Amino acid sequence: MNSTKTGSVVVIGGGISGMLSALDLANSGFYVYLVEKGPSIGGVMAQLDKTFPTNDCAM
Amino acid sequence: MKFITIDKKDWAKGIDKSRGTYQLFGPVTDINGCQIKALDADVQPEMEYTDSVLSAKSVLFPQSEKILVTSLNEADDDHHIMKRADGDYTPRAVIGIRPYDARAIQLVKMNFDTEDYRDPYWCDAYEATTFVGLAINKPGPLDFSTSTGTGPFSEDGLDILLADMDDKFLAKVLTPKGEAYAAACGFNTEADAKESQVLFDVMRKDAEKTISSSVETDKLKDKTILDLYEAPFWDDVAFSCINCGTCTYVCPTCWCFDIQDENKLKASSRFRNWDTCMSPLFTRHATGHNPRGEKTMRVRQRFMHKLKYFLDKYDSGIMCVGCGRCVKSCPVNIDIRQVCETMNNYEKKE
Amino acid sequence: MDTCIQKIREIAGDLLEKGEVERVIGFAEGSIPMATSPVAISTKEDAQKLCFSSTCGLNLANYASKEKGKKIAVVAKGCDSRNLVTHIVENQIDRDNLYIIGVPCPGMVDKFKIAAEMGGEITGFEEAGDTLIVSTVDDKKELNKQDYLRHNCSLCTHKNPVLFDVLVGEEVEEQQLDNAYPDVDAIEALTADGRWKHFEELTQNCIRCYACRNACPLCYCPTCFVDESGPQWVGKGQDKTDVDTFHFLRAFHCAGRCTDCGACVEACPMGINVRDFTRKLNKDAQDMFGWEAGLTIDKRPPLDAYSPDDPNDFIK
Amino acid sequence: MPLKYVINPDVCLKLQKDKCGTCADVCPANAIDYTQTEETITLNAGSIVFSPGFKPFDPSRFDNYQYANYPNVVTSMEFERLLSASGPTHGHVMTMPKLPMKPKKKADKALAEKRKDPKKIAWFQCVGSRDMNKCDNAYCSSVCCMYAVKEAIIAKEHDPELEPYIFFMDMRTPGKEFEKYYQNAKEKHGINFVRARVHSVTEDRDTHDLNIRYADEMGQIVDDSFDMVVLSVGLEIPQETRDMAEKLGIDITDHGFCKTDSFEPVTSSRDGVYVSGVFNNPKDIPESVLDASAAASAAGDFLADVRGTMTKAEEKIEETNVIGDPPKIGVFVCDCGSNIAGVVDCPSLTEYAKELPYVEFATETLYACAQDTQDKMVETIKEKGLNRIVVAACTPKTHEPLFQESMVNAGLNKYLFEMTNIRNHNSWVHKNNPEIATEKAKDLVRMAVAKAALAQPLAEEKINVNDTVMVVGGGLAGLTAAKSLATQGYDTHIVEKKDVLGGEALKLYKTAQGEDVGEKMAALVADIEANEKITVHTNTTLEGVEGFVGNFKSKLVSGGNETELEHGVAVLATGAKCSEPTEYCFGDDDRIIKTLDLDKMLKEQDAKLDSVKTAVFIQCVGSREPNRPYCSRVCCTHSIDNAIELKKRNPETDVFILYRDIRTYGERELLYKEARELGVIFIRYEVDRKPEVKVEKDAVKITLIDHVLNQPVEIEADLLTLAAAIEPRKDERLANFFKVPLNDEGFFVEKHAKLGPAEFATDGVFVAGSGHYPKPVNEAATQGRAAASRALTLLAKKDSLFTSGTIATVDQEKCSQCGVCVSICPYNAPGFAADGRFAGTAEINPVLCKGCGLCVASCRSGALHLRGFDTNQIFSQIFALGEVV
Repeated sequence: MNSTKTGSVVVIGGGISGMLSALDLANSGFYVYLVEKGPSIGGVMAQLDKTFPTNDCAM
Repeated sequence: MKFITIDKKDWAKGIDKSRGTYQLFGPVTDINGCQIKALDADVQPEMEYTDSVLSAKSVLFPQSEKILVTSLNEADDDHHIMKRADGDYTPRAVIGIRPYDARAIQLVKMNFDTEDYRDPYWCDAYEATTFVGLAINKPGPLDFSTSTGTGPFSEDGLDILLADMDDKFLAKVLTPKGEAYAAACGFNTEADAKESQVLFDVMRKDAEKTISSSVETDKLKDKTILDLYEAPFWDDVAFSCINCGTCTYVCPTCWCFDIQDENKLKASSRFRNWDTCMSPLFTRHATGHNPRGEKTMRVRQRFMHKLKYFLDKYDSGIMCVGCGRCVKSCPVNIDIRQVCETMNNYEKKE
Repeated sequence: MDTCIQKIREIAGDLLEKGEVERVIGFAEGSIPMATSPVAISTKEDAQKLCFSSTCGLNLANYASKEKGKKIAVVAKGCDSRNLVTHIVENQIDRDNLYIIGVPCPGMVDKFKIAAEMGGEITGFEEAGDTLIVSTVDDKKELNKQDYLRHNCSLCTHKNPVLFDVLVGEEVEEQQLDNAYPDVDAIEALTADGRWKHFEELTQNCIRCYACRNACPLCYCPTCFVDESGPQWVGKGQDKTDVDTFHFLRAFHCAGRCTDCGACVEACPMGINVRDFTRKLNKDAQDMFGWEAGLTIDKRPPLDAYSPDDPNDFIK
Repeated sequence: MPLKYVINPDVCLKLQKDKCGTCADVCPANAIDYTQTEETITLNAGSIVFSPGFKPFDPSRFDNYQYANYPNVVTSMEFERLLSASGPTHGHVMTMPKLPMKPKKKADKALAEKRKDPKKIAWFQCVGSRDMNKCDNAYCSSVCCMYAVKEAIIAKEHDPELEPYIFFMDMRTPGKEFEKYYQNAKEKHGINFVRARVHSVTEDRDTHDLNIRYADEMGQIVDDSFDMVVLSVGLEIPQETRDMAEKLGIDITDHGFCKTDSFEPVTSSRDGVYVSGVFNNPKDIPESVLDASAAASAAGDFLADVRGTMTKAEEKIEETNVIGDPPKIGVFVCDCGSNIAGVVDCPSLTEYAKELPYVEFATETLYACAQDTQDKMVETIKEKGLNRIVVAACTPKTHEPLFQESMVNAGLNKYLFEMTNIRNHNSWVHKNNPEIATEKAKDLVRMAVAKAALAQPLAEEKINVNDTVMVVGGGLAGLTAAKSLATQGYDTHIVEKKDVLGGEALKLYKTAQGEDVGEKMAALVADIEANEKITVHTNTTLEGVEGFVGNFKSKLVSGGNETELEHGVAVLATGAKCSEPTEYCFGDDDRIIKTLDLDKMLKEQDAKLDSVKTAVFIQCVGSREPNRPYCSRVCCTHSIDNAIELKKRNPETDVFILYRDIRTYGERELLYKEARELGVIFIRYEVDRKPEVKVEKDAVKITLIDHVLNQPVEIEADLLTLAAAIEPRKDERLANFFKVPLNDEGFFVEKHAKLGPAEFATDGVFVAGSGHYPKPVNEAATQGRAAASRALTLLAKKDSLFTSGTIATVDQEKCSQCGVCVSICPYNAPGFAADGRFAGTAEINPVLCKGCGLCVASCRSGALHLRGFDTNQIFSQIFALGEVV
């Protein structure tokens, strides 16, 4: 392996997009650091009641 | 032994009178035809019936009988200890039982009341029961009881035999039990014994004459069990059979049962239920193996038991009283008379 | 009817002689009046035993599917053919191994009804067209067959076989009904208590001989749920709940599959009209899915498949 | 989202003034640690995915809506919390929601007494979006129309008497299934939609009811009164994100959104930095999810040669054989903080559990899911030799895998675990009746113990995965997916029925950002053809598919030659096509054309364009109609783009766009603005008053009613472009090959509308491009990458891909061969055994079985069983429940 790159990724933001990006990366062979400014991950989606158009619960 | 005349006008009153000391069973008609049932206090036995769909065997051997009980509540001292279920063995009388059904009970008794083993449930019920038979003046076309060692006026197994004389019943009181029952009814108009016996004989002959159906059983005794067992005709006999249990359930001499435990909350009961050799479950082992796995084997078993094994074991004739119920009820018309004939006439080809 | 019987015998004899089938399943005369018995014929000579009449009330599909792997011919009236269709759909019979001798059905007679009318054991029974000549030991009556048809036959709209290789006799005219389920309507109109009472009385004399199940071509499971012991789904005694559970569950297992052939009622020794259960479900299959069982080998019954537009009004 | 409390150091008395400290005193778990301080950590990483999200727009600065002063003016985010069962009012919508539930101040108490259930609520759209007057947000926030409709519907479901009004400019519902949702809101739910921008809100001082004033479509001033006003606030990129972007050195737009290329839509201007979510333009959840996966794929491409260098293999723990051992059950009762223990008497429940049959050990835990409890659980299992575990806590849906992991760590088969939900099913719903809740908890635990006692270890079979990928469709989405998969080392086959790669994109002129589609596509195709990991099958059709995840066999037919392709996964990127209009005299005259025809003319610099004096565009041709109830999503932007093009070619050209709602979501709104500034005239028409087109010799005459003047307007055009609907290919055969569903219109139905937008419910099959729903270039490319990323996670984990243990099995002795299971299974799992003693009976393919139990329920013969939910287990639970009845 003569690459100078590092096999890890920093994901900034623990909202739905950041979380899923982190999961995909981790599941495809990269070490992931998920960085979130707030005290918990989840972002805005976790605060929603239902989601359109299926009215599924956002939690 | 004595004869009593019962005016039909007094009949119902007498029957009602006996209810004080006897629990009554008898023929009643409901939406599905005539049944022998426990009679409610306001129900009279129907004394003008041709035949009941099922036999009278259930008076002593109910289709489902609770035999043992136990508590599953561990707070009870005797939990998990089986005890005999309470049964009502106060005197009972079955009114209007047909003579062939009474004879059948005598055959069944050979199974439930033996030297080695006495079935307490059946025997206690038997002891408690008075059998008040009703002779058959006009036997039906399927009645072949005369060729099976009984007949329309057979007294075997009865305590009283009633003959319907239009406006009255002539009762032949055969046993002390019968006498007690007649007394309980207040039937006490004694008839001349000799005259009455003559009347009975005439009526019996008239009735027997109308019986056109019969089976030949004379050669069965001499057959070798294995020859019959291996006979080739069983496949044909069994083809149409759908293996329902109808023949065995309507049969007055079929006595097989199955034991089942049923738990309801903290109470457990052990029941015995009618079983049938027609069902594949009848002989299925816990391992899954079934020695009578094929339909043909089961059909053969039924006829071999009735017509050969029983005959050989008890020496009391075949295990069939000729009531004709199975012939009538079989959905596919497997006729015991024909099977009996086939067996009787079968000669093993060398 | 006689020419029809003649043809059945000829065709059956022919098939056996040419070796096209191993066995022909049909009806033979019974040993008592109004009784017939399913038989399997394997020689041309024995084909003379075959008969057909208004007392061939059982369903021969029941026998056909038990001859797995053999080439067989079956005498089939409308109902039998519909159950053969069901058996083909449900992999019980291989169509290639089956030769169907179709018989346009004249309608089967109700033995219980005739016996009740005659008031005694039947000693003689003959058919002359639509007239039934019935005798007992001391009576003889001529009855109009149409008045003594079995209930399912009186409401039948598929007298002609729906699937056959040869048809014996001319097709008969199918009746058009305004309402195929007047009996179900009447029960549905009862109050809940009334319906319960109706079913309680209906099964009160059931002896659990399972003749209804065993006569039914739909009941081919190797082990029926009532016979299972691990788990034991249903108690085996005469407890009313257990008796009714048997009838209800059996009916549900037939939902969307029952052709109302009447074999169950025909077989019941107690004369219980077990069709009361199945017909309600037949009506529902008709109302909800526009489905009548056994008419096509190209489609499975509605409850065997899931479709997004299945009616689901019951989900609130 | 761990349900953990943290200390806000800005207000903590202990940290600020070293007073109080109460929380440390009362915490039974000793979890309070005041010494923890901020620390700086340096991370070395090969790539960055930047997904900072957005801030809801703060409407305080709008004096006309008085959000800051009126208690009954709330933001949509606040209203969302009001609707939520886990919100401050437990889902009870009430006025003055910003007051504390139990006010302490006198003034607040007085206000609280005036609280009521609102009967009339108004939503104001575009608050902080499409607005250059009161704020500088010219873009459309993309999500507000739909969330407002949703909030109105849900609020109305809470209270059927509610009258919801939505005040809007254009109703923007261009997403999948959105238009139907909007129509249902109007027709079925009785939501009132008013096309107006509300001028101002005033308050009744006494009741705090709100009066609003607006001009209706006819220009009449209307006054109306509401109990509550919800401001549908837009999405905004906060300053701190812009600062961070600057630190990262990535280019952003004027509004703070990341600048990306339409063909590499998650790639920032800096190498190795990828972006996703709202920062990459306003978008809703599924698009954020697609971005997430796309960014993972892009980062993966970037780091392809160091993949797997930093990850560690999991340690395998030997599994204890428990078969034949009597059950020794451990019960863990979870307090869930006070969530359960606040209602249920957990100590007595624990004592009760100890007395149950086979229970060897029972304990109460504050949080069963906490890491220390998990460690304790592993220790206890080993120490006490437990072989079955019951956890009485919350829902297995979220927590079962966690506990099962601990089982595995303790050397137990994970199916020897049973969970019972004494929170959602009990303490939450019976919170007012603690005694009954405690009794019910005992019932639930007893039932779980009864079931656990019969639990058996279940085997998971390893699934072999073929490394090859098949991409069906050689359009933009398919090519993008293929390129990523090949870059990360997987052999990829592209199956294209036409003779060239590129698909419908080849017909486009420019993207909304002005990129030349032809050039970009040519470059992409060249890349693909040069990639040795990619095999292209043009002129090839797919004629059959067998197999299942990891093991597909597809029959490819090209020019009569049949080949078989074995592959592990498949990406369906079959695209969509432009429909043929059936109205507006299309086909009668060559001056009436479709959008793609105009693209062709622009592309070829057709001289005819020079003579165009008046150009008209008609929108929604065949879209949002009864037979095509969906919005085609791309046409508004596309027509506006082309209109601008025409205007730029010749500013003298009169250009009209006849529309129903302009749906330029996100920063596409800027194009709309530009078009207006360039003098493109927009005239709105109602669907029941469509423009009429007549072909005359010297012009195409278009008549319609102007919505402002309410007068007929006549336009004589020499070019009429119809924005024809985009139509799915409705390929039922293909759908059937892979057992994937199509919706009513014929678009593929994804696994989950929100969280699974690039994959199917069928394992190993992925979706990208317009076959899923019409989408512009950047979104097709995003979904292509997302599908690749989802496929990659499957391929990368191939050594740890197992079937579930919870699958159906057949008791072949009992099978009647009727085939109901085969017919009814949505996943094709049951089939007939081909040979052996039980030939002809049903058998289950464990790989395909999802363990749903449908076959088990439908089997009349009782031959089917669901492992882990077997009949004896279910019965044991019922009997355990019956013990107390």
